[in-house]
Amino acid sequence: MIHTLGIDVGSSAIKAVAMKLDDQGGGGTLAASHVNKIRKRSVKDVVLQVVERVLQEGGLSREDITYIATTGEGEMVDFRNGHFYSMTSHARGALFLSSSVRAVMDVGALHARVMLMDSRSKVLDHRMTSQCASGSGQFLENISRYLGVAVEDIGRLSLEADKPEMVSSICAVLSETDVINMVSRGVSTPNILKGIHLSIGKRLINLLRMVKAEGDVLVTGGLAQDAGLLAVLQSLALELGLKVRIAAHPQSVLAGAIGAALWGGYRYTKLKMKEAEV
Amino acid sequence: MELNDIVRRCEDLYHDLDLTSVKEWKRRTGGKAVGFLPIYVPRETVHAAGALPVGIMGAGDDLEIIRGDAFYQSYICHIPRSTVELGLSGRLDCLDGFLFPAICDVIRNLSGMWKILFPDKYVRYLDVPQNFDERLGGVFYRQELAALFQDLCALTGRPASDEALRRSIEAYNENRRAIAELYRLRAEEPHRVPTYEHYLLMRASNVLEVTEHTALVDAYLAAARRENRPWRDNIRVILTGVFCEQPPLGLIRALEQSGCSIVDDDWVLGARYLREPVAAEGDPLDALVTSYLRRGTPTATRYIDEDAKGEDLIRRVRTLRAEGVIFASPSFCDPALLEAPMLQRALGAEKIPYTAFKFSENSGQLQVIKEQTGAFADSIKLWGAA
Amino acid sequence: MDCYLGIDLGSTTTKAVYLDEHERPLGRGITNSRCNYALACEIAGDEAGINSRFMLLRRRIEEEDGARDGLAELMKWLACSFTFAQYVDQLAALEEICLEEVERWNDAFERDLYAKTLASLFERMRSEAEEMFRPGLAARSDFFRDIVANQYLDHAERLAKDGAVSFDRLTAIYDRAILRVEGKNFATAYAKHLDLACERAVWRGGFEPLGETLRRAVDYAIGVAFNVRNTIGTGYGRQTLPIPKPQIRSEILCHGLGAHFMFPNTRTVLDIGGQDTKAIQVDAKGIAVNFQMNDRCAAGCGRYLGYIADEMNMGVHELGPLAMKARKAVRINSTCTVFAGAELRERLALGEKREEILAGLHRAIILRAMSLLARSGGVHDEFTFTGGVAKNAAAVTALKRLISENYGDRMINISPDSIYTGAVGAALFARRDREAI
Amino acid sequence: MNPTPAVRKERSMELQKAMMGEHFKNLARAKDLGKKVVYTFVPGNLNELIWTFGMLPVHPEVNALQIGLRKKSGDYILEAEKHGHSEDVCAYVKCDLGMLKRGNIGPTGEKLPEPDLLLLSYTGCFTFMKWFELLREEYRCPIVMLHVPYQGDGRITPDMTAYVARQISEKVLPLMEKISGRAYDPDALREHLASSARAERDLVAVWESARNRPSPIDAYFGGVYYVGPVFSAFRGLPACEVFYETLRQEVEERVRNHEGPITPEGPLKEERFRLIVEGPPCWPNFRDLWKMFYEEGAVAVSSSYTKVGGLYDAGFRHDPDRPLESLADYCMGCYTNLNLPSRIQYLERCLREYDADGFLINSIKSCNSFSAGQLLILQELEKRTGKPGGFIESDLVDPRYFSAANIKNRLESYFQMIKAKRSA
Ligand SMILES: Nc1ncnc2c1ncn2[C@@H]1O[C@H](COP(=O)(O)OP(=O)(O)O)[C@@H](O)[C@H]1O
Ligand SMILES: Nc1ncnc2c1ncn2[C@@H]1O[C@H](COP(=O)(O)OP(=O)(O)O)[C@@H](O)[C@H]1O
Ligand code: SF4
Ligand code: SF4
Ligand code: SF4
Repeated sequence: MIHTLGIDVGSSAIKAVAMKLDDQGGGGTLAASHVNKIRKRSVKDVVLQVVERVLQEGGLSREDITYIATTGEGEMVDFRNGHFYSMTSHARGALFLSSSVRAVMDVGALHARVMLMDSRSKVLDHRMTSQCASGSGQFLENISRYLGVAVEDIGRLSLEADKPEMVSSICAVLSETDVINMVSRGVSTPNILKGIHLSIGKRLINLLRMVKAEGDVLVTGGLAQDAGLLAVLQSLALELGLKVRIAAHPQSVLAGAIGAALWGGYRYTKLKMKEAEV
Repeated sequence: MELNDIVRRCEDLYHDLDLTSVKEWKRRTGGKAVGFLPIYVPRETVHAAGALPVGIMGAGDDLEIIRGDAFYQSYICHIPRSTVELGLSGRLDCLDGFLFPAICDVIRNLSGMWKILFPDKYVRYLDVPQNFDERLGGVFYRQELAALFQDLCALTGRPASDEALRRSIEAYNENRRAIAELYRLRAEEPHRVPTYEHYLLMRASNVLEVTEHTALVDAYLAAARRENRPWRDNIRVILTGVFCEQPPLGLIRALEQSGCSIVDDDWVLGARYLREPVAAEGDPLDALVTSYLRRGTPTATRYIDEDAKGEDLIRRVRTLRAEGVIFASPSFCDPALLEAPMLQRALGAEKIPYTAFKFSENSGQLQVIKEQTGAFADSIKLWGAA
Repeated sequence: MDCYLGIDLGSTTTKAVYLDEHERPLGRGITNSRCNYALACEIAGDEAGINSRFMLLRRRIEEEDGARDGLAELMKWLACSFTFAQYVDQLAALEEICLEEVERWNDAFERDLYAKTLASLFERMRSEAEEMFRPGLAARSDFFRDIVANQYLDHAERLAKDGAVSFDRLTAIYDRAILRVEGKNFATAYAKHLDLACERAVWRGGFEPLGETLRRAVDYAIGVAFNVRNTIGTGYGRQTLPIPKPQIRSEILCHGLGAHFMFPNTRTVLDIGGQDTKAIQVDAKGIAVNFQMNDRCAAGCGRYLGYIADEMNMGVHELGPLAMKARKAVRINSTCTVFAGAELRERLALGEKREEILAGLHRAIILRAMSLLARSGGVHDEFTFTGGVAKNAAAVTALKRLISENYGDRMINISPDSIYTGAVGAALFARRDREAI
Repeated sequence: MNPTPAVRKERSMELQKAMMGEHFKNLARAKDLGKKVVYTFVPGNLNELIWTFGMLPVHPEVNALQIGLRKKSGDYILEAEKHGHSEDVCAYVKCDLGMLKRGNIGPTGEKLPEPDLLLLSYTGCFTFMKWFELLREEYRCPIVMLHVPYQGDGRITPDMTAYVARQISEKVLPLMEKISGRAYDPDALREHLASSARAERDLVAVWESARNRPSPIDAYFGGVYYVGPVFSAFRGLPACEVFYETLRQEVEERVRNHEGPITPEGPLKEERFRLIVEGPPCWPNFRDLWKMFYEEGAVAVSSSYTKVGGLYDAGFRHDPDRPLESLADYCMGCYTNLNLPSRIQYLERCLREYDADGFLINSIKSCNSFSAGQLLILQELEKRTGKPGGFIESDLVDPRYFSAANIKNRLESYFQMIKAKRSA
């Protein structure tokens, strides 16, 4: 039995997990996990904190870990053993969370991407947003900050909407003005939030359409926790007649970290086999 | 020459937006210099007229675009703005003429803009034929070349001589030979020829006199073979789409860092556009015409109404043992972006993996691209050929 | 008195200017556009009225008493006392609304606890206010929202320190309440505030000898009735202005004419506002002949700076001065405002200097403006820089450098009132249209 | 080029509608009628030749624009993007390919026949080449390409004409003979060419009527209706001649009555601005844009877009005495095949001859052929004529690039600028 660590260094939060694997690097159960927002702190410090927490929670020490894998912007974490690119790890993590999944929609603070994968989590195709923040979490976060809504409450509130109102600008920054106008016109917070969800949702569904996804789609990344966005995605998919079932997993936000940890285990055993050969 | 010296020399040339090396050459030889844009121009004609052909491939991310933007909307690729910026800032003043080959509408229109912006310079739009029948396109192209050669000789004051043309053809054949060797070495042992160095060496062909460039490549080859460089666990890829606007150096490096070794590419394509030596006997213009019609690279700007382009790419994948293809297209580049889906379908039918992204010559944010090519390399490494 | 009103309904701020019969500026007013547009216009207009009264008042004192030393000082006292009087009213309104918010809660204990906390919070704020409005202190902002937010958050943080009340809840109360306060127009009570201001200035500022003169002038100023003969509206939100279409003028024309009015030799105008950037070429009469604008993406506009300021927990006012301390500018790769925010964090984490990153960000904005300028036909002599961002020294420095590098020597004008350029242009059109009728 | 006719139905419009209806009906039944179908482009099309061989032409661009007008292009473009096409590239291509992928239902709701021949007479735009490579990939039918040299030096040399004419006679004709099963009949071609020339003469008279004040026509919005028959399937047919004769009479009638152009909301009351417009329109929002013009009393007295299928007002006519040569010259003479200095000269001439107040560029994201360099055109024209230029951006068929508020803002500012300039 071996333990590996997966660290997903995001632009807004650090996610880490410890995984327990068999000696062949297969199987795998989640031993411990932790997520912490960066909040303008030094990324390195937060990474260390998160790793400590995970070890503590899992009753592990550094020595117990056979492979530390990073993903996301983790190339700068100097104590890693290996790095896997986000798409590789999110696909693997998604497969771990739901074995039937054939496409992943990873929506984080600044990015959104959709990957099409096969039953072994090999990425077959993907689409992502360009250098414009109009379809990602930061956008939503800004608006919610303005509305005085905690990020955790966004989803719940959006579900209460009865007459959502769309923002007219595509720009994540300029939309704030629209929102301000809505507030002053007395549009309710749920309706505003759902409007934003719709605008983000449309972009995301479009990505899904472009990779021609079918079957089970798992939403990963921070926005997977947003029930309002999820509902919008589901209804948009239905409206457009896409043959997909979109869902999130309670541990979706950890998908990247989990995937990295699993790949770490795989590489570790492969390297050991090579060593044995020599 | 030591490897480091060669690389440094190429770096200097690459960053030399003021074309000091060209100015020096002019001072030294008293000759003229004639600029040209990608992809292909028959540099032999310029050379034979006694002028230095100077390839201009935009300005990478070395130049802030201020006036160039005055001429282009946001949805047009980047290379014409940096070219205009170079021109308007006086950096191209040492070029006595400028050739605009038929690549796409943007470059085509730029030729007219150049006439207006620089009325004192020799400007020519070079209409290469899209009809590859010798009796039709061939005749037309020969007329074009003859007129071009006449013009160039008038510019330099040299007589238009077949003998000079033949000598130039030989010099360029030598250069093609050296470049082919460079590509061969890289394809065989990619770790010996890092992408970054390879690229810079190719770029040097834009500004160096051809024999000097040939010598440089030969020296590099010798040095690279001597140098002990560690093997890298990278996948082998072919890069395509970069025939006109060039990716910034940072991007070229990022590809390798993210786990992809490039074993073939189409950057600085003009230097190896003709895939075989040009006949150095007989009528030299005819030889150039025939080479162009028969042995030109099947690239996006060449109209071919059969499956030849896909087949060519697949053949290169096979012979070079490439594990995948990377489509890098300049943003808003119609030729590259419209070609890609056709090639991709051809690759798909053969189950050859590929990935695609867009860039512009001044892309600063490489994270997304790196992420993508990294995942591409990951998937090939983790899943093997399957 | 007859006058002409120009209103510039911007995306972030609404500006109003009064001109008299001879095209002489009377007064100007500004408010943030956050509340509803109609109200923003009303407030800006009223503020411009107040400003005009100050102007008339000053003229009156000069006429009566001759220009004398100390008049400038007196006017400063009067101005800050006026703001103080308004502030006190606004603060009271804020307190009331905050309490109302708390009243609605179900949990009696919490309700009580927070009501008490708020009472003590506002008590502290009030006691500080007097000190905050003394002449010579640099105001952090023109807007109640910004001034009060600082004070409120400071105290809230302190009160929440022992853990009994939550800072986040206090901010949430504030966030709701401030919107409602901004929905009220305090400028209408100008007479009362001016009275109070007169008293405070005389007693606290030590202007007893001038007391009588001032009193008379104030009474006169309060009594002036403005007869607005024509209004022209312009700006980002001009379509929503409650005035007929013929009285609405494009921002391009207004900015051009406004800049020409301030600097008659102007040929090129650059306006960087909150949500758009405009490059305008004008002829010798100030009529726009060419323009380019960028209005779809927040990259390169004032909002970009606002966003960065939020990101760094600073006021927009403070960005420029900090960036000016930089010895070099870091090259910023992201064009998108949001990504630039992320890049900023990343670079800070990598240990790059705040001021150098900021310098880079300012340069990035100006580079975008340069490309618009180029597109509109270049930079001609004289050049006038307007809009809110013209108040930012680092942006100005970057602009000056780039202009001289690329266009050579150019006379570069920046008026301290540059933010009013559009409104001035509108007011001029208001008078000229009236004349034409 | 035959958008849905304007509200007030002129006889010419009825004629055009009938012609179009008939043509699409024939196309739908082409296989039953035993007619061969040729896909070809508008600029530089060899219509007369196609009719000479009794074949039926299909113009993918006309389909794309019709679909744009019906606001369906957005969907088709997304469809093409789903098949790997980039958001960045020409949306005309994507619209056409998207339509193909969705079953090739033409603008009239009937299925279009597959081509028996792809005839690429590639004029003024490199994207056409890629477009045909893509179509070939789909249809895998015979294809022939006519390389049309660019007027890089601003003129057509005899060598150029000979090159194109020889391509026609040695490449195009033999293939057409083979596919149609008919021998080439030079006399039939001459007849079609003569007919073309007559229609062209009347069209030019229509253009020139815009010199009147008020102008009886709008040469941009209205203009795209006027060029419908001569740009698309009908040039060289008697029906086309009838159409232009009728149109000319209608326009002359309006001149006599001092009437302005007809807009979707009836005749224009007052001509306040006379403009030259450069660049194609945006089809999905054609009406919206037009409205922004006529509401302000702005009339296009000439436009470059209506010259992409032939620069007749600059003197070109199809010529039965030089059949293949005049076809060659026609191909090389279309507006987008002019180099930039010639384009500027042409627009400058329009500005002066039609006594316009200014010029407006509608810069189209799709079309590099038009758009690359337009900003220089703007600067040069301003410099040379002193008249104000306006600049708006949109797309031919991609609705994502039309921002009504944005364009309205710019247009308003532009019109106010002209007015302020006038009164200053
Ligand atoms: N419960 C939630 N509802 C909505 N959004 C959430 C929720 N939790 C986190 N987020 C958003 O998710 C984003 C972070 O996602 P993550 O995948 O961690 O991004 P990154 O990897 O870029 O840091 C943030 O923008 C945050 O606002
Ligand atoms: N004192 C100041 N210092 C620096 N920047 C300022 C200052 N005042 C305003 N700004 C900037 O100006 C912008 C608003 O400009 P303004 O011309 O009022 O825009 P608009 O007309 O669109 O509302 C703000 O976004 C802010 O960045
Ligand atoms: S539109 Fe807004 S979100 Fe998009 S790039 Fe511009 S600033 Fe960023
Ligand atoms: S990058 Fe592409 S579109 Fe741009 S000039 Fe080159 S070939 Fe043309
Ligand atoms: S680029 Fe322009 S001319 Fe070419 S196909 Fe597209 S729209 Fe037509």
